[in-house]
Amino acid sequence: ADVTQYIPLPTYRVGAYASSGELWWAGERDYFRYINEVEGGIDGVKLNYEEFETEWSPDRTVEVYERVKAGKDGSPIAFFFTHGTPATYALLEKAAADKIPLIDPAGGRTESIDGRVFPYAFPLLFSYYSQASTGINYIASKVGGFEKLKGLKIATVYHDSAYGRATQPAVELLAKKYGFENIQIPVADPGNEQSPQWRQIHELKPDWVFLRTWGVSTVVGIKTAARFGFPADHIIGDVWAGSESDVIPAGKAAIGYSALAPYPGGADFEIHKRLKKFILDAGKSDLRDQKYFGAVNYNVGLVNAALAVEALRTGYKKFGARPLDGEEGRWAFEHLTIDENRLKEIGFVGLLQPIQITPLDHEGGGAARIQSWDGQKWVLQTDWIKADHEALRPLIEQQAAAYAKEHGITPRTPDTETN
Amino acid sequence: MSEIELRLTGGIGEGVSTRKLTGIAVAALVVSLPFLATEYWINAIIVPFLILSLAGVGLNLLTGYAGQLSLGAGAFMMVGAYATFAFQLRLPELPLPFALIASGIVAGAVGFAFGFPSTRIKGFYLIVSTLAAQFFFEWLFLKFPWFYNGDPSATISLPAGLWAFGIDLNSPHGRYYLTLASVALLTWLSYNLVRSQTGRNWMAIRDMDTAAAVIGVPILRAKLQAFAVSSFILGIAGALWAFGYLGSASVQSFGLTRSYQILFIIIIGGMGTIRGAYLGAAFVSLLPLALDWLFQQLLGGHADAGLLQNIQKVIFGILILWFLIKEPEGLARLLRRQSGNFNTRRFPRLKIRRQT
Amino acid sequence: MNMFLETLIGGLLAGTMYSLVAIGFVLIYKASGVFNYAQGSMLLFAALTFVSLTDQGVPVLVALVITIVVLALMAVGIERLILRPLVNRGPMTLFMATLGLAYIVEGTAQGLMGSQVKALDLGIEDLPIFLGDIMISQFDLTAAAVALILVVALSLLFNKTRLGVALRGVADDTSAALSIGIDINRIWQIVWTIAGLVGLVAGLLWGARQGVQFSLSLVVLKALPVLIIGGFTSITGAIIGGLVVGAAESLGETYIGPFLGGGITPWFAYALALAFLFIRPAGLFGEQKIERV
Amino acid sequence: MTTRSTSAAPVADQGTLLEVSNIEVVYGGAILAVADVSLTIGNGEIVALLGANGAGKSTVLKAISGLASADRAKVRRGHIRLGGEDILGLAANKLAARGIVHVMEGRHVFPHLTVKENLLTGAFLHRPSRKELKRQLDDVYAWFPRLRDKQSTQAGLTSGGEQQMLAIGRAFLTQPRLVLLDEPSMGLAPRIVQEIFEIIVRLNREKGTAFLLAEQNAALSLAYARRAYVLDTGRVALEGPAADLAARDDLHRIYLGDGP
Amino acid sequence: MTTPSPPALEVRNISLAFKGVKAISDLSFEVAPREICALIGPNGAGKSSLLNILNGVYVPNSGEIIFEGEHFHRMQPLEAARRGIGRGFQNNALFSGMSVADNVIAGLSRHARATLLEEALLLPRARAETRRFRERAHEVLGLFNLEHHAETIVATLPYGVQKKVELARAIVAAPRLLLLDEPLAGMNAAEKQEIADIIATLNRELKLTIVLIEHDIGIVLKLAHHVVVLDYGRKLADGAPDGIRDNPEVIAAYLGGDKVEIAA
Ligand SMILES: Nc1ncnc2c1ncn2[C@@H]1O[C@H](COP(=O)(O)OP(=O)(O)OP(=O)(O)O)[C@@H](O)[C@H]1O
Ligand SMILES: Nc1ncnc2c1ncn2[C@@H]1O[C@H](COP(=O)(O)OP(=O)(O)OP(=O)(O)O)[C@@H](O)[C@H]1O
Ligand SMILES: [Mg+2]
Ligand SMILES: [Mg+2]
Repeated sequence: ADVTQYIPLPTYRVGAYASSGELWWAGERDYFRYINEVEGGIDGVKLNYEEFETEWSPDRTVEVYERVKAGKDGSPIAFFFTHGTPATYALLEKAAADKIPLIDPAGGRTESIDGRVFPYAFPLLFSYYSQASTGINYIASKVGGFEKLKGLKIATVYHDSAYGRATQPAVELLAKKYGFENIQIPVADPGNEQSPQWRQIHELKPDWVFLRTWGVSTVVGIKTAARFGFPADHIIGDVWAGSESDVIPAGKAAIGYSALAPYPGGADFEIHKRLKKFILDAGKSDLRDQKYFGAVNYNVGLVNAALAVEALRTGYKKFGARPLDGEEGRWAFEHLTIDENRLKEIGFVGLLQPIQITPLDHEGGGAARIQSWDGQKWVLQTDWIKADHEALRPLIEQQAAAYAKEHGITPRTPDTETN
Repeated sequence: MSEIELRLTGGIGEGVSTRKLTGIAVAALVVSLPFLATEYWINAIIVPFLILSLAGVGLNLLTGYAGQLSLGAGAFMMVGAYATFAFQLRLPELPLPFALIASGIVAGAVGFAFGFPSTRIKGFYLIVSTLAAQFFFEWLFLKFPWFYNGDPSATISLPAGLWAFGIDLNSPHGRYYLTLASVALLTWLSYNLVRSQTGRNWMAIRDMDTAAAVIGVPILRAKLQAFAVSSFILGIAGALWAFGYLGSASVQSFGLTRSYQILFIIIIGGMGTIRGAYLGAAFVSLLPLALDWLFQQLLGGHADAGLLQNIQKVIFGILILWFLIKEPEGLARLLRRQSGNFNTRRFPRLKIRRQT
Repeated sequence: MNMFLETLIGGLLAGTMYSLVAIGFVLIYKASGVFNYAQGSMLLFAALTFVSLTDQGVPVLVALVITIVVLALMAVGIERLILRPLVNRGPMTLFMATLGLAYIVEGTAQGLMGSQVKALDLGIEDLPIFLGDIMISQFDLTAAAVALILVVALSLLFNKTRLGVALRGVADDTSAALSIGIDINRIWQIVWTIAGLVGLVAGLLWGARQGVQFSLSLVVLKALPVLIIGGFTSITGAIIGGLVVGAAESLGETYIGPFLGGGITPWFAYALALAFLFIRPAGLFGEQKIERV
Repeated sequence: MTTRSTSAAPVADQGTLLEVSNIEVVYGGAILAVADVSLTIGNGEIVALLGANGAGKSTVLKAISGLASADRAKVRRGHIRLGGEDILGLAANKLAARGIVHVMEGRHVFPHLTVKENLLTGAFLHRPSRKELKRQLDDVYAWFPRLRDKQSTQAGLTSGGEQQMLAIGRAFLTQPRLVLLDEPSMGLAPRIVQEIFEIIVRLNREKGTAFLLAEQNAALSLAYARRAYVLDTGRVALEGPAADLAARDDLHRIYLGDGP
Repeated sequence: MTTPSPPALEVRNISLAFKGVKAISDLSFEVAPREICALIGPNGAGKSSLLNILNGVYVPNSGEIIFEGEHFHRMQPLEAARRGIGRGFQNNALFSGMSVADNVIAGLSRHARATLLEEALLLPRARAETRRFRERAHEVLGLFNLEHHAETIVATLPYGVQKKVELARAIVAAPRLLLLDEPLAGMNAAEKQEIADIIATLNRELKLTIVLIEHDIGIVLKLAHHVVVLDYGRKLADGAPDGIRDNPEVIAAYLGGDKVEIAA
């Protein structure tokens, strides 16, 4: 039989978040299938992925974690995708004790970027602080430089939840640094009626709005903005407010709306050509409706899958082509590097930013492109815009240190660790 | 004059000794369980099952016994969890068991307060009070950083983990015994209560409150007691759910779906029975797993996963309906019937005879 | 002052959107005494059916007819498979049954029609119109008009027709209704069909606002305080409750919210409902529970 | 004890209206309430059903009217025929349309409807014209003037006796062929009880309506009925002409515990 | 059995209206200690309403109640129970989901002293109380020959038995005034006699004052010491049983003119 690496996937194909989940796991599975069937696995190791429905409930993700953490069919698990910030939080300590890395790209716990305190947590790719910072950087570029930020009013309309508030410390810091006025306006879940919020916007007249909602609250937000005459092209949506399902239902109101895109939309990237040929046209895709091929959420799945595959590849180089366990998985992720060359090889140029993860930096990227909606599709506006890591790093370290103190953790000193 | 004679058919009181034996066997099994079950079973199934059962017992006191419909079970669990967090964080000297009790008391006080409207509002209208609690606490514990100690994700987890009197309870076994002890103790207390005068007062109010008032049942006090005791238990269940099972929690762990789940447990298990809470909890914790397993076995990974999930959901719905239709008084009653001794037989009935 | 008026009017109009959802709920409660948790799922199902059809290129009218037929079939199914076997059971059991029903409807809807968000354009231009300085949403205005029409029509049905009297009787005592020849099965089928249609109307209006997708089923949470304030049994109550909740939410979020950190809408409506109930324990227009000894 | 049996001699035409043969009724799949009951009711006949508390009278009536299923009871054995046609398993409302109406024990008025609306629900069955409807209502008000006074009160708030009158009036409005009356005299003032029995006799004479009366008050119902059945713990223990049964004092002693 | 001592209960100028419709108008009468007072009258005369006023379920629009020398403008249900006013209901108002014994013990609520904590922890006082209550309940059930039904859920009992349970519940707490609303309805003659005997015994042995409503005039006249006749909320007659049957007004309003004997 094949040598296999077991990859459990907590998913949410039903329930309130199904519309993103369905595409997301189609992308992820299509890529894994591509690796298995076209590339013959990773160095010959096949991926054995299995889904577990959680409806995005952290409790059920915990349950799945318990179920799979010992591995399956002789393969341990090298990492655990939580696919949800609350789930990451719920598992943080368990996973550290079990020595299983938690992978939560473009989410997770921001200060776990500091791998000295959080060896087993990876808020890969694009942490919440980077999201805030990239948004501000983009606004700066639009207004003609950072100096021009001074005196601007930037309002954040956010989903009133931990997710929605996760950027607040970063925005506050940047507001101080650049001198813009920081307005925060909460929208209570589910956010299907936002007149009071946008009437407030109407009164306060901010120059830009950073939209950090999710699900219906994005659609309703964009529509209500239009109703109150706030221009869509001065709204910047966050990662999770930037998929097709966020704008299509908003109709015309969404034209000109832009969003941060660590996972750009579109089916013209190299990898899509390969998938089209080997998976879609071969009738093996997990997509029910091919019109969603290249949708933002589908691409989320592709990118996340690619990150996992590249990390495993890194690990196999060091430990040999055999299933990795959690500790080896951590090593693999902590030494994951995907440079331009590698991007070209795997067909992800433009879709995935160059990544370099180290024990000190579990994020590894921290950039996004900006895409805007033209009424039919997302159009990419920029190349990768990087977050202001120098500004953010002290805040992150400070919070990580506080966590370490509270939990009695002595931070590792990875420099002296033998690899 | 006339003499009334009773004729009883069908045995009552048979099998007492077998019941005792079964009891002992079950107790032995429960205590030694950690050494029989895998870690996965303990962590992911048994511990949450026990906690859900406890929550079911708590809600059953209020809804099943006292007849006050509540959709706020999640809220009271939430209060318990956040209170435990606050005690452990700010009063680290207070040992965990006492912190749990204190949190239960806090939750009980909150339940007491939100129970006040029940003195005027009845039936389905009463859900407004418990729903208000539900949404209010979701908002409160998210809004004010004090409650989650300023953690950026607004989640809570015990700073020092689970320790009681110097014993480390963080291992699966530790958590199992902590949960088991709390659940068993509180179940015992509840059992005593429902068989006491207070329990009778609750049931009287449930069955007919005007009549209850007239025969001297202190309605106001009994209702508020029901709210307080129920919330006390729910509060402890919430704390266990957060720290004994999940490890960390946020308001989402105690959202409206949790409230529905607990209500569902007592209805499917049997309103107004302590046993029912356990059966209902077993049903809701095991059924999704069973369906999951079944589908994996039947179809491997070959069918459209999204479709399968939806089918599962439909099946779950159908099973709920099937149970409700089949046995209105819940699993507790169904099982009793299956276990014989309850088949077609005449109820004790009267026959009147006249002496000559 | 303008800000205040605008907030108030905006709130009132938004409130009628809640009423739309509440009306379907009242219908069912009034005729079968069932606290129908599945109203939200039915709303989703109705809207999703319609939108999926139009997405396939089915002409709007045909799609509408098909949707109505589907809803009627669903009502018959619900009556046969759920209400009939559960006749004379307690309100709690029925409530739970609707929870099961919600699972079935949601699973079916999404299983058949997918969970992707579908856009719905009703052709109602949503640009604000101005009344002096006060901005009013055209969309909400339309919704309010629709709600008003529904309320009038259904109130007439309940209070002026034989069917209406029979319906109310059925909710009071099913055995008695049966004993004097009221065909409760047919009545339930009719009522659930009407409730489905009301759900369709609400689903379309809400769907146009936020896209047709799962979270459409969550709008019931908005309808609950409306029902509680208006009373479970009153159609008129549903609309007035909606106005009260809409206005209060809007004013509350604008004028009280900032002192509490904002985002208070989810519980504010419930707190308000609680206050109302203290004054009138069966809602503003609801029937008092009758208990004689 | 004086009884009057003169008025209780309505001429029944030949032919059987209802035939119940060997039914067994079980509640909730577990409680056997009626073990073996057979009885017949002729066209236009008044039949009394007697028996001690818990003998199964109400259950038999529910089995006939189809309302048993609403109480989670099931007829497990036997047949019930109306005019020769098997009606077992037919829904209660269908049976009402065929002329069987059941006045249940415990009144069962619609509490939230007004007294008048309650009566209307009964009258709707045959879709009468507006004028006809008014005439029928007036009939009922003539029988029970108390109800006219209470027309617009919610039925749930009226007194016990008023509710009983209402339930009976509502049932009569369905223009039944066979009325199943469960303890009609319960809670009524003696004068009203008399009146109700007078009405029964009148309807029986004028319209040929048949009645099955389940009554605790044996003397009373035997006085008005033509034939009677006595139930004991779910079985028919005795049957015969009412007058004969009334004359037998062992009947009272053994099954009803009536005073001599 | 009229005694010179002050009345146990006095109803003075009581009026009650629902939404302007008079149910009771300016009603006054007295009940002597230890007597059985029967309230009779046509349906809707206001009999049940009067009992409801006496134990606080309804609030009269005017008038007062004097119970054992104390004046009340309105009663509270709990207060009435505390003062020893027991009650049986017209439509059975039993706690249908509870066993017979539990129903009866619930009637002892106002004598319960153990606290919640004592009950939960099964402390001695709670245990003793439970035992005492149970004994007391069985004693009373014995009186009605109901011991064997003690553990049956009342909802499954025939109507007649339920009536007895209700009576047992009403007297378990040893009330001083017992209000009974049609305790004999729905029973056959033998059972009626049996209950009537029990009521008479209670009255005699326990020196209970009883106000009862009953339509079976035969029994009423045998049982009661004093009869009050109501019609349309007004007092039609008030006096010893002997005069009542022949009172033309009572015959016209209530008994009916026909010579037919209803009761056995
Ligand atoms: N809903 C029910 N559920 C369970 N058992 C029932 C139910 N209704 C009646 N029974 C049982 O069925 C038997 C027959 O009852 P039924 O009511 O038919 O007697 P009945 O002759 O009408 O008595 P009564 O004179 O008291 O009205 C009784 O033993 C009773 O306990
Ligand atoms: N809560 C109430 N609301 C409105 N009307 C009421 C209420 N209670 C009683 N009534 C009315 O008051 C009158 C007296 O009712 P009550 O129940 O006291 O009569 P009763 O003498 O007990 O009659 P019965 O012998 O039929 O039981 C009735 O006409 C009834 O409709
Ligand atoms: Mg009966
Ligand atoms: Mg009365």
